[in-house]
Amino acid sequence: MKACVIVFPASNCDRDMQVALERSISKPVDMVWHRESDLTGYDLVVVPGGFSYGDYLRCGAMAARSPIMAAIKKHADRGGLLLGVCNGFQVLTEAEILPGVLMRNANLKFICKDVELTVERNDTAFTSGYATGQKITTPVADHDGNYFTDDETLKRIEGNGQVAFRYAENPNGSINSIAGVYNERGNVLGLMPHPERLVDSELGGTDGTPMFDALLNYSGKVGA
Amino acid sequence: MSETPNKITAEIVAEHGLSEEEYQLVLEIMGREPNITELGIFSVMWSEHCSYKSSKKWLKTLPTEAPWVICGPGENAGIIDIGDGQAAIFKMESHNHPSYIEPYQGAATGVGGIMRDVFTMGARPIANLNALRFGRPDHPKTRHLVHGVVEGIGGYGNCMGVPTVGGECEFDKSYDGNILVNAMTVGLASTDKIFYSAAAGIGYPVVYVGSKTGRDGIHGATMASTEFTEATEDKRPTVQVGDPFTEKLLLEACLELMATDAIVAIQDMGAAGLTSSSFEMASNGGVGIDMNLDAVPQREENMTAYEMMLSESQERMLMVLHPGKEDMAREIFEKWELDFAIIGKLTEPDESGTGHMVLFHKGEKIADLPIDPLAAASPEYDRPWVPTPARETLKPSEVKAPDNLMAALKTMLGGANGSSRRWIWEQYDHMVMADTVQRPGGDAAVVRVHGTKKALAMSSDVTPRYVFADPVMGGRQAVAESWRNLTATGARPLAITDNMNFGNPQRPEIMGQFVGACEGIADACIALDFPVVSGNVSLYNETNGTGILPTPTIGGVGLLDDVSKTVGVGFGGEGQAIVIIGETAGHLGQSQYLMEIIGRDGLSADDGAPPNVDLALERKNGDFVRAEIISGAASACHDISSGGLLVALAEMAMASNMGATIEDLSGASTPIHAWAFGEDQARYIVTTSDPEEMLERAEKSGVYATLAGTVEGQELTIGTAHSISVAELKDVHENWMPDFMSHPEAH
Amino acid sequence: MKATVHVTLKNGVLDPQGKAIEHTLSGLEFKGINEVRQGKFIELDINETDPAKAREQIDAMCRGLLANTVIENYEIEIIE
Amino acid sequence: MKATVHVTLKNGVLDPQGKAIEHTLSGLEFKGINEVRQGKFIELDINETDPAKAREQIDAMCRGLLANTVIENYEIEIIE
Ligand SMILES: Nc1ncnc2c1ncn2[C@@H]1O[C@H](COP(=O)(O)OP(=O)(O)O)[C@@H](O)[C@H]1O
Ligand SMILES: [Mg+2]
Repeated sequence: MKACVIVFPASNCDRDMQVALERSISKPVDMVWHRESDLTGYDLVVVPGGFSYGDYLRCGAMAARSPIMAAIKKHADRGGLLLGVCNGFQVLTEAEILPGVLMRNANLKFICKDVELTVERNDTAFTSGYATGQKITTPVADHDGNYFTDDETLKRIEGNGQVAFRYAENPNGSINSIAGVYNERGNVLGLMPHPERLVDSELGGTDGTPMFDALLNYSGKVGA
Repeated sequence: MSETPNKITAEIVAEHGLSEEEYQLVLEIMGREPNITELGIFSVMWSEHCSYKSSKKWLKTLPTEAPWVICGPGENAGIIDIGDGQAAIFKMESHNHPSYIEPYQGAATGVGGIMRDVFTMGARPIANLNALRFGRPDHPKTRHLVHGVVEGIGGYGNCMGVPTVGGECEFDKSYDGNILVNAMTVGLASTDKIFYSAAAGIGYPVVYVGSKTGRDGIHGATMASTEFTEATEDKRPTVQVGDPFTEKLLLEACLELMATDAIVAIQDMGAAGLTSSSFEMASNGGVGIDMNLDAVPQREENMTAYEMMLSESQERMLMVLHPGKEDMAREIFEKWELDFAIIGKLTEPDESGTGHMVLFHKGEKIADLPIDPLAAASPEYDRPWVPTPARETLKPSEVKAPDNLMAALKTMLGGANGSSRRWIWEQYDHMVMADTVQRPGGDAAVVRVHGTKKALAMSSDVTPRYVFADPVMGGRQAVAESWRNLTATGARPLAITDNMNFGNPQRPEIMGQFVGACEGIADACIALDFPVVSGNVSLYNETNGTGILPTPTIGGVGLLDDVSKTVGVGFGGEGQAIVIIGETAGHLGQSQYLMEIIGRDGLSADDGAPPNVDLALERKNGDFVRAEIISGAASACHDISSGGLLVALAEMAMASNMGATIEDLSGASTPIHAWAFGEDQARYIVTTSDPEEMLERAEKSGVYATLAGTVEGQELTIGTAHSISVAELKDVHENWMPDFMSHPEAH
Repeated sequence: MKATVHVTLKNGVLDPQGKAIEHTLSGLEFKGINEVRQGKFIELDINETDPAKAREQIDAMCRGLLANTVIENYEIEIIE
Repeated sequence: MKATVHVTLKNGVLDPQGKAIEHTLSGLEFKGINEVRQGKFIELDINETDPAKAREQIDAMCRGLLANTVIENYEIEIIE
């Protein structure tokens, strides 16, 4: 398993993600600058949290137009694993790799706290370490985590089983309490909560660990 | 000298905030009449903010040394050694006035400024704290100010990816027209990679990096300057807008460059921007600078020299580089998409030994100022002061008991000043960087030193009503409380930064508060081996002749060698014993009980003296508690401060969702309300599964310790007569602030 | 050449900011407010001097960055 | 009655958003961009039917909530 973390100007959970991945993979995880254009050789690409381009205009909008995005799309198209967390999720929706958009939290405030998530299915590369229906604790830390789609898309993603996680208690107004979604093929996951922040009991929990362990031990077909 | 369009009149001098005597000194130093640019430079360099003219004399009395202090006050931030070749760099700074004018941007740029102070020195910021003081909750502006300030702090800190892990927030009518926003940053550096501001190397390039310069924040001097710009459009706001995105890039670019050996000296552009940064670098290094203002990256057209020198545009830095490193440095800044410009070079001092600041603009030499005389002659006042009259100690019997003890507790925990600050810290990313071991809500935050098992504990404290009643005792108490809060996590307190917020120093009673607080802080720092390594002074915090409560905020930093040993404030576990360390006499003077339940305002002498702070006792009790935590004997710890014993117990109960049964230990001389709510110092509550042994060790150490009860059930019960459910307490405690803030607010 | 772009949320897309403003205004005793929507307003100054070409360019910018056409509409106005 | 409010930053006030947009557009091969400023655009639908009174009301809303007059200007337009 070869993994990398993409770094945009003002990404700020890049190191946290690298640390969490390396903890599971036990080998170095590369940091890839947004001006690069090639991601061949990576099995897992992670777009981390942060405030790429200051979250100006729309969260993730400017990063979604960075040079690296073409390579990220290519990686996803060939079936590579792609994970977007928080700002990374926003980038992937802006790039239309994932459906929907992330709008301002309904209370218009930045929200940083632990929330409970329900794992919707455990037959994907990302969630095989959890049980379907399992409740896990993960922190959210965002200003724009309010997931929204039009009715048609919502019907489609619900019907396809593309919802990955739901909030037990909706903190931000997300439609159907959606906290994370897959693409149709299931090789791309975006979620607002930060699993990389809970991989260390010293920091208050390890509910994020199974995701990274599962990803990095994933032996299914990745890439082509 | 050309470009002196206007004669310097008495009005212009006054508009620049210089007194007649000060202007005479200007004439002496210059040997001629200054032009407007030069006058502007004098005015900002000699402003209270930059020169500390009222406070210098007293700040010098603060203890600043300890074996672990690498750099005390004088640089951008203080530095302490935390072992293994690592240093903690920290400072606190106020942005009070700007935050009142424009709360979001004022607070945001305050956070940006303090972070720059820390990363200028080579440290990566790892935590932010903020100490906030607002007016009374029902003042029409309060809600709007709280909203804006909290959002601004979050907006900047969250984007930077630096966790905001702690602080304070209080409401009092003395801040109605003058809120306090004190921001603190703690950074981490290698001891062999610390950067200072002293310029060196004649001929070496002076480099400007970061954002472009605009006409932001050209303060009171704006009026004078408008005469010289063609711009006659709407009066320019003096508010600066922060750009945390650019600051994040600046941080990364600076740290990347600092990893090389290109930098000789570096200084952020804070207050008085280009002026103070360039003068500081030159005067610390004993050199001069030739500066070409045409090369300064400019955001607006037709900027004058005056405007460029006085602009307070944010997110900018000045550096001196080793010759030959310019291209490499430029590449780094361009990679991060930031401006980079060589704007000058260092020059030799003149025959008299002083360097000169020589400014060129549009091909002409437009200013020439001798640096040392300007810095050395900066005024220092010994302002008249009177000591604050001593108050009598209030006896418990003089203070009415509540009708119902638990109802009083509920009122205190559910009031403006006793309620939870969750509404605030949930708007701050307090976990980013994934090293926050103790989140906000306890005594001190604990943040791991990345990649090690060490951790830093940090806290910000002061009890202004104590300082008002007795500045010396209040000063001591602020330091002692900070020390206690660090101790309560198991950390060894190492050093403090202070932020002295006071009223008008030209009034002797205010100056007396300042002098007294300095004395108290100094006493405590010496007794607790807890020196001052950095700080900031904010004076003239008053409206219509009424000063704020004197508020010397203390930001303390401590070290845990092994973070796994830390404990929190939540009870350690069902069935454990509750032990009170320190003696409870029931001091109610200036207490929260007196304010919230009896309804006093603390301003009159019959509200009593604040609690006595016995520094030797603080040390003895604190050292004992810390040892109990580190040995693993204590499973939880909370210091007892505002609100006293019962409030502290309730906070421990709420933090763990566990109840407790406590023996009623009140007595004839300490009636139950004094026992429950008295604010005697040097006290802690701990839980343990082996109380006998702990009490034995306490006795051996000469520490007063009492077995007070047991963690059990879902209620907090005192003796046989008083009981309340923890859920009920939590409900009022958690809801005050969200309820208060949910009302619609206008500006 | 100066131009402005108005970016507004499409009909049917929830507007948390507009909702919040509406709510706050009502709380501030402004009565009789039926709806508030918030959009973005972007002013551009570009070198292109031909209005038709400028519009074309700006249209490309809108599709490329300024608006998220999944949820937003945009309207271009060439000023001078 | 429908009305719009344009809220823009005062002259000389730094506009980090506009700056970042400008920068990104330039990076996307849109050349010849001199300046981008971003503002807000608020659409209101209120019950008041008298244009003068509506303007008065909205002016109060602007000063009270919609604009931050320390750094922003606002402009009201009554539509119908
Ligand atoms: N403005 C703030 N920002 C972040 N955390 C805060 C703020 N105000 C209070 N807190 C947190 O709330 C908790 C209680 O604060 P306080 O009552 O001042 O503690 P103490 O009495 O122990 O000094 C602390 O953990 C503190 O860090
Ligand atoms: Mg405490």
